[in-house]
Amino acid sequence: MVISPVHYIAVPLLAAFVIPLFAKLNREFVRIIPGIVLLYLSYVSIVLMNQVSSTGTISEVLAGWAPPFGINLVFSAFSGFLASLMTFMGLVIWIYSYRFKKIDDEPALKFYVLFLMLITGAIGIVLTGDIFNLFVFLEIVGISAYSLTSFYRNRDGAEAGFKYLLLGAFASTLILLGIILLYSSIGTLNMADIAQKSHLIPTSLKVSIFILFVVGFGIEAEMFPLNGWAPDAYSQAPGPVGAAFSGIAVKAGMYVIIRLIYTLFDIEGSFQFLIVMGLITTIIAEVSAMKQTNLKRMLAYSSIGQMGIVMVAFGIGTREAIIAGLFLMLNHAIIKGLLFLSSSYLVYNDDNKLISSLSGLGKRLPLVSFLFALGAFAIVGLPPFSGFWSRLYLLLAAADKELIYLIAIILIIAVIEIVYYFRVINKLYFKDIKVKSDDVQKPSINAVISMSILGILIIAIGIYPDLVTSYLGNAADALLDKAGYIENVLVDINN
Amino acid sequence: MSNDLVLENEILNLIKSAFNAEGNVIKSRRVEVFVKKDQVSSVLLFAKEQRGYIHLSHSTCIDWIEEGEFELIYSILSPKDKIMLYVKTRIDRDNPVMENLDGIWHQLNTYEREMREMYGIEFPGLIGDKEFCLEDWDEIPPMRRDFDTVEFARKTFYQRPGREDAKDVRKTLTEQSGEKIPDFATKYSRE
Amino acid sequence: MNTYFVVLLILFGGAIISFAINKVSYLLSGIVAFIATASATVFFYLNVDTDNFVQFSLAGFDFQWGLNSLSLLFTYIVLGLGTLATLYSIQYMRFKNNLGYFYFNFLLGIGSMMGILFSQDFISFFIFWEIMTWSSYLIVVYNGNKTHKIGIKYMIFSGIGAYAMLMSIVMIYADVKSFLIADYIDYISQVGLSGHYLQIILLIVGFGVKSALMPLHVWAPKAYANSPMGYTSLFSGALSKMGVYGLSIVLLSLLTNFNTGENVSLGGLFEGINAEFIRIIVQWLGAITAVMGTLYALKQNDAKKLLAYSSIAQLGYIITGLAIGTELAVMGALFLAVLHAIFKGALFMAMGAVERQAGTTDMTKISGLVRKMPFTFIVTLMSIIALAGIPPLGGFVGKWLLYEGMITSGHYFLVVLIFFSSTAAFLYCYRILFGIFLGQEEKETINVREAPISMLIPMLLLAILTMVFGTYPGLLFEPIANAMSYIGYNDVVWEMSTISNVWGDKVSLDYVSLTIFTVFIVAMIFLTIKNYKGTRYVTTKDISTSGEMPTENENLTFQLNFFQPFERAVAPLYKRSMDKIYNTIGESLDALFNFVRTIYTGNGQTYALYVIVFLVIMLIFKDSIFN
Amino acid sequence: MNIVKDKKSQHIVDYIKEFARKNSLFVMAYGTGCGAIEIPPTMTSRYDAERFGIRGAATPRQADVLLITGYLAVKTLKRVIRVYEQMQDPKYIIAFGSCTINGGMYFDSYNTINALDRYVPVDVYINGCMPRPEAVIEGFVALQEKIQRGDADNGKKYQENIDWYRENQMKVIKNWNMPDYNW
Amino acid sequence: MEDIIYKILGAILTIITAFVVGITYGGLTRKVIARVQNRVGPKFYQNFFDVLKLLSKRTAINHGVMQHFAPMFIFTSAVTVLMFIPILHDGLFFSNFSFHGDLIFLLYIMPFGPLGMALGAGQTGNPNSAIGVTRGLSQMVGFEIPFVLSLVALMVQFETTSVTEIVNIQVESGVWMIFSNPFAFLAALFAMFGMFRYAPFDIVGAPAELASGPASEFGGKYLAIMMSSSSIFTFAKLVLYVNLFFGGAENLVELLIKTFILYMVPVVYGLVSPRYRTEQSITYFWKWPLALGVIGMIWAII
Repeated sequence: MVISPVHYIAVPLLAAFVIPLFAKLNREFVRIIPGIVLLYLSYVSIVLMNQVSSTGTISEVLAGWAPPFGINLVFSAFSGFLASLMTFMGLVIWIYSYRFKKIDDEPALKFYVLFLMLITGAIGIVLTGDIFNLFVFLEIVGISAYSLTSFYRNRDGAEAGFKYLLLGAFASTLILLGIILLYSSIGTLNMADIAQKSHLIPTSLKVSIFILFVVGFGIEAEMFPLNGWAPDAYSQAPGPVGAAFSGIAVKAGMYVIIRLIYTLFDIEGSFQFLIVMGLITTIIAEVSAMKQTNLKRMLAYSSIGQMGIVMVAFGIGTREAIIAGLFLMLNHAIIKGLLFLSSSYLVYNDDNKLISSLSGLGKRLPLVSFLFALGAFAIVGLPPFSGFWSRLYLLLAAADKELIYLIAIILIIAVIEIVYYFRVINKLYFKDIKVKSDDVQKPSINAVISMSILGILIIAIGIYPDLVTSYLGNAADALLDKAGYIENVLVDINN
Repeated sequence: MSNDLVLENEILNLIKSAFNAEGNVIKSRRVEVFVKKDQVSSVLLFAKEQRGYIHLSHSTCIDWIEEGEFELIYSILSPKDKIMLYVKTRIDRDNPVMENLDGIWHQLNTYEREMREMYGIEFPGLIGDKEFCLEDWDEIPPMRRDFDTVEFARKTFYQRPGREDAKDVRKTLTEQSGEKIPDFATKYSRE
Repeated sequence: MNTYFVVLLILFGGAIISFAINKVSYLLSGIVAFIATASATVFFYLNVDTDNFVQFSLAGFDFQWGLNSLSLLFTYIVLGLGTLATLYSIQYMRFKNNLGYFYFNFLLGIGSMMGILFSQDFISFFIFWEIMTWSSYLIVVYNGNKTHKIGIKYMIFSGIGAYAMLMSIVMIYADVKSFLIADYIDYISQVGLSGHYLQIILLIVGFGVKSALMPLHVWAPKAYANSPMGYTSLFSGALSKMGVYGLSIVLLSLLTNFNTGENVSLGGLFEGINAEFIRIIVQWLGAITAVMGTLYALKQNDAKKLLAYSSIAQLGYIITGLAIGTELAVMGALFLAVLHAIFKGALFMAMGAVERQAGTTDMTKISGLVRKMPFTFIVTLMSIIALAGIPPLGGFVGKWLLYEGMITSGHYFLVVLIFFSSTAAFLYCYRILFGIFLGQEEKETINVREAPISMLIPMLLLAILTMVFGTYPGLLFEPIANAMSYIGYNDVVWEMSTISNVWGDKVSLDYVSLTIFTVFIVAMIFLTIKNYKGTRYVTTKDISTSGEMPTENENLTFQLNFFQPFERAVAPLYKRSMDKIYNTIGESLDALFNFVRTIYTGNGQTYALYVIVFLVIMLIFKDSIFN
Repeated sequence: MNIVKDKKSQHIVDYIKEFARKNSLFVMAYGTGCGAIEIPPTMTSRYDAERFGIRGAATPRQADVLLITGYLAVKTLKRVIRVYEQMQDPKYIIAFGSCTINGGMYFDSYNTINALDRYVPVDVYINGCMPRPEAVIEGFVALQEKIQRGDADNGKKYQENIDWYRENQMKVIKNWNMPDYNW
Repeated sequence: MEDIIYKILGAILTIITAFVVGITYGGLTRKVIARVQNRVGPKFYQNFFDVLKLLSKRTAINHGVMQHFAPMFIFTSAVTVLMFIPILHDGLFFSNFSFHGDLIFLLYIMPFGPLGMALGAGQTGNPNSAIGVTRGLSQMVGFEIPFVLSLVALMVQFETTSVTEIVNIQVESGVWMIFSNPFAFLAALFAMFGMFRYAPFDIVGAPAELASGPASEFGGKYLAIMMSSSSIFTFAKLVLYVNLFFGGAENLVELLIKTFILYMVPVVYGLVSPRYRTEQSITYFWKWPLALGVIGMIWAII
């Protein structure tokens, strides 16, 4: 079988619908099938990434219609990198959630179906070359995400899900409106084609369309005034889902905004806009995170803050900055993934998920606490962990453009991060034990494995960042190469 | 009673009527009242708060061994009236317990500690070291009249030769003059 | 394999092994740590080679590791003190928990300090700097519970310092396109300082935090006092010296030698700043640090805290000396830096011994330990004499050089400030000796015994070193002179036991030591022979107290408000403390943050409103945003 | 006082020592009783005892002469003994007033010792109730002569006869909680 | 070889001279005080008797090894200071090691003795001693400020830190420091009041308040050595002052006259003064003396 990017979408989507059938045969299939799918996708990722690095962007046409009329998938070094990252995170989260006690048995079917759909949608967003198709995938992500948010079917979960739904609906509407306006003005939905023709749109209209898109996708990407859903959703969804949100769903939204700015539209001031929005997002989120008493909410705000910094990185717009941004996304995925996964064991039995209830848990749950601490060290950017390098890259990129105030703000935020993460670490390790040993939930072996994978990755990248920098460089080149993208999609396929 | 003693009589009569106490004006500017043991604090407080007897001049004790009683005297002074008021009370000698009054005048603490040490009168709640002037005293309290000071001194302290005549003065007096030892107890008793 | 990698490998590997081996035996963990540091030390000094540079590339940056003569000087401090401190810790930490954790961070700290000294480029410098920071943080909070606030404070200030440094580093990279320190120095020497002041100020802030420079010192007292003492000796002795190491590069390599003297303005906020101005600021900050550190030290009742403040003060001298930058002052500062590591290391170790044997170092609770712990007392005494700068022990040499450096270069008022601080230091020096070792022997400490031999050996070694360097400072001048050649002072003249200033005045330390020891010994022999027969040895309860007999339960010790009259005299200086200022800042920030977080109301409708408002604003102002 | 030792029989070093001792008397005034009031005129400008090398000492450690100025209660006797034992050899006691000799007017008191030399060795008694400063200075001069003769060595005597002194002392002081000095 | 013998002989001679002069000054001071109080007073050689007597004390109380060492510390300090000061200008015997030390060294060796003494005092466990020590140390911080200011002024003015050099310059130019920079001299003079601890700065010994302060538990030989050491110390300080401000001395007579006049200043000042409290005494030095010191320094710099 020839491996092509189509597998990314076809296989998990198929699996999602097949799982209920297999569930009739044996309940265990519900848990195993997603694993097999994700393993397969990882294999696909490895193969394709190798291919991309040797031959360049892979463009695949669906259903035989050539772009700009047909739907196509673009597996460039950039989108491929994100797709692989999502696949990897999916795999890790699957390992973790296998036999995860809180989603076991009856709801497991539901969980895995939704989870696979989430991955499908997110990868679809990243890979697709058609903007309406992207909208469809966004809806898939949205629907599965709303459901996953209110997975526990309790009051708070429902409320969080509803908030998400409300804002998601706004997003859908605005994006659809944008697509309609776009289509009516230049008559194409293929992104490469739009990129080629965007100069034909009147500037005012172009800006309006851009704004509609940015607001719409900004909701997914946790941009500042649009991210009200995030804290609730993160704190109410099951632990693995939080990791999935921060590692998969949000990245997809961010991807679209990057695509819009870098490839689709050529609007003056959009980079500065991204920087400013990123800074506002990150400042407000980090400040809010500092005042949280709920661990999950704290992580959620921290996640928003990280995405803000990613926005800043992409807003700077140089190659170094893109590398930094991608590195930040990678780090955010694995580190925040680790934090979410480990924290759900830390506050396993506490419905309020209070930080104060963590007192002395370091003695009761040594490994989980250690991994959480590792994640915290990494995310505040202490060497020799991976978070340091991404932040360094970002700062260097900013310094290159002489954005001194930016450096200062980012570093001040880093100090704030130190304050609230180290507060948690102090609670974990250096306080008297309050929790009885019966009250804590020991992590299962697969959870330990999945978290350890992330932990080892953090240390490995931290000590030897060259593991990933070459991929990041390729991805950045691919993103910056707008002409190449258009050429790849429109010309190569046509030939 | 002459007219000069108006103030004296006034305070005397006030206390007499208010506390059902006895008493008399000794002389000009000296008034004594005899009150019951449990009335002492009321009388002192009354005199201090109402009549301006704000100064505690002295407080001491007399051992009425024949009557089996200790007499406690609180001398208080009114700077305004310039009258010294002696508030006297009697307590049982076998069970010498007196109310601790150093809440009224803090300086009473010193006198009470002295009385505790010298007469063995107990003041419940009295703060301060048990040893006031004496150290390691294990005899009966030295100021009690049944304590034979001369005998004790002779027994305890080395007497340098040449002072063999050192005797109780009263005994010397009696030996020389043949008089009887004056019975001070009877002479100065109230009855 | 390269020397640098091997040393780091031994240390980091030792860290992991001692972490793992803790499960087997608590003693083994410490022994492994000691063996690791000792073998690293031996290996390093067998293979030391200052001209050997290693280059490699990681993450797209060029790295260079090597050893310059300045960092070689500081390796003596780190490895020497590190070895002794690990040896000391074996017994000191014996009855504590989590020893694997402790030694892991301990060795990580030593390793990262060595890494800092090996780093010839800013980025590995920073990486090791941060490793050092968090490993020391983990030890600061080792004692648990109450230490967490101290730890957070430490981490915040370290964060501020480190990130200031990072900011400077990335700005340097943007200018120089290289992380190599040597490249930056070359660059500055070519283009001059104009436009680069912010970088230098930020670097000074970064190093200033670690070396507890005045407004950034508030983390230090408690952090020093609450770490296990075996580590504090390293913390105060070596770790803070990393800041001094950095500052000496910044202040001397960057500011002094290439000081153009012209009044180049940075513009804007930094109008009117030039190199001389920065140096003057640092001088005065150093001097004020010295004074305030001393004044706060003599107020303390806890010996550990006292020493912590004293460390701050001492670092103040060192920084002032570096900032003045004349040959003598720098020589004095570096000499003091090494000496401070020695005597403060010894002092903290001695306090650790007291804490371990007597249970506390609170001077109001213990006293009169001199008979119980004579060796610890001797160590403390000698270190204190060195600390106070009294001849013939080593501290004097450093102070002398410092003063002469200042006087001969015209910093007269600084001299007076520093002198005030150093005279006031006698107060706390005496306090610590009296508070713990002298005075009444108390009932609580009746069963105290001398510390184990493996704790005494490192202390005694350090104490002897202060004596050796007091008479033969030339032993130390040699590496210092080499080190100074790295930061731009060529041909530093030194003699084995004579120190002299540029006016030609000198002190011959051998004559001094000879006189002092001769007279002392003659007096001792005379008095001992005279007193041989008639001496009555009495207890400390047998004192003339107007004939009154102090009983066992009576406490005659004079400990509380020890220097109250002095404190009253200098009361205006105590009124404002940096702690209070920082607290105010913290509180106002807290209020602000509380306000900001109310943006997230938790209400779906509000969020929806935000979306709409945002959309509308964007659409209205789209022309001004996207022109 | 009539017995004058042959000075030639003394060793020259001893002679110098005793001459120095004689001319330098540091006085620890133990101001009990009424006699303490006689010390200030003795020391100040009218009588000026400093002419004779007499000066006050603040603590028993530095003192040569213990000046006991009046009656001693049992309680104060205890302190006197302690002070005396804290002084360094050679040390002298000048007892002051009748009370120290035979109890004086307090001979039959329940708490006042009568003869001081039973408890500590006294070098010079100064009679009187109270003795005037002239008498005090005469006493000092007597002590100086005694020192010069070389027979003012009561510290040693006290040490040798400590059992006898202790017995007497303990007869009066019932609760003997004095610290033991290793003589 | 001859040099060494001369040196040793000179050193011993210096010590003896300093001892004799210092002790005599002590006696004279007592005499002066007595005369002012309308007394006859002791003989001027009274202090020799005191020292001799204390030395001939048979027993000594010892609370521990530091008490044993304390008198040696102070003796060592005094002698070392003496050794590193040129007693006589151009003297064969009396210059000792003065070429091998300088003012800063002297400043630091001076507290050596008092600190050693303080250790001994601490060892005794007497609270009075400890209080006296803290007072002494506090006061030292007080008077060192004007003292150092004036010394710095001196060093700046003469561009040397060596005492010998300072004397030489003064002798050569013929202008004594007291004339060329009177402010610095006044500051140093005020500091001297604190240094010699006569009233109103006698807070350390504080008769009738602290027993005798740090020396409370010292008697006999210890006290003797302390007394003689402090006499030597006093003399050394006086010589230092004379060297710094009065152009040194050519011969012993000149030295004695200068030192004695200088010495009488604090003594007489003390006669008419009551005692300060510690903080008053500290802040005293931080008012006029400090201002004078600063003026002196500015004078010197200009």
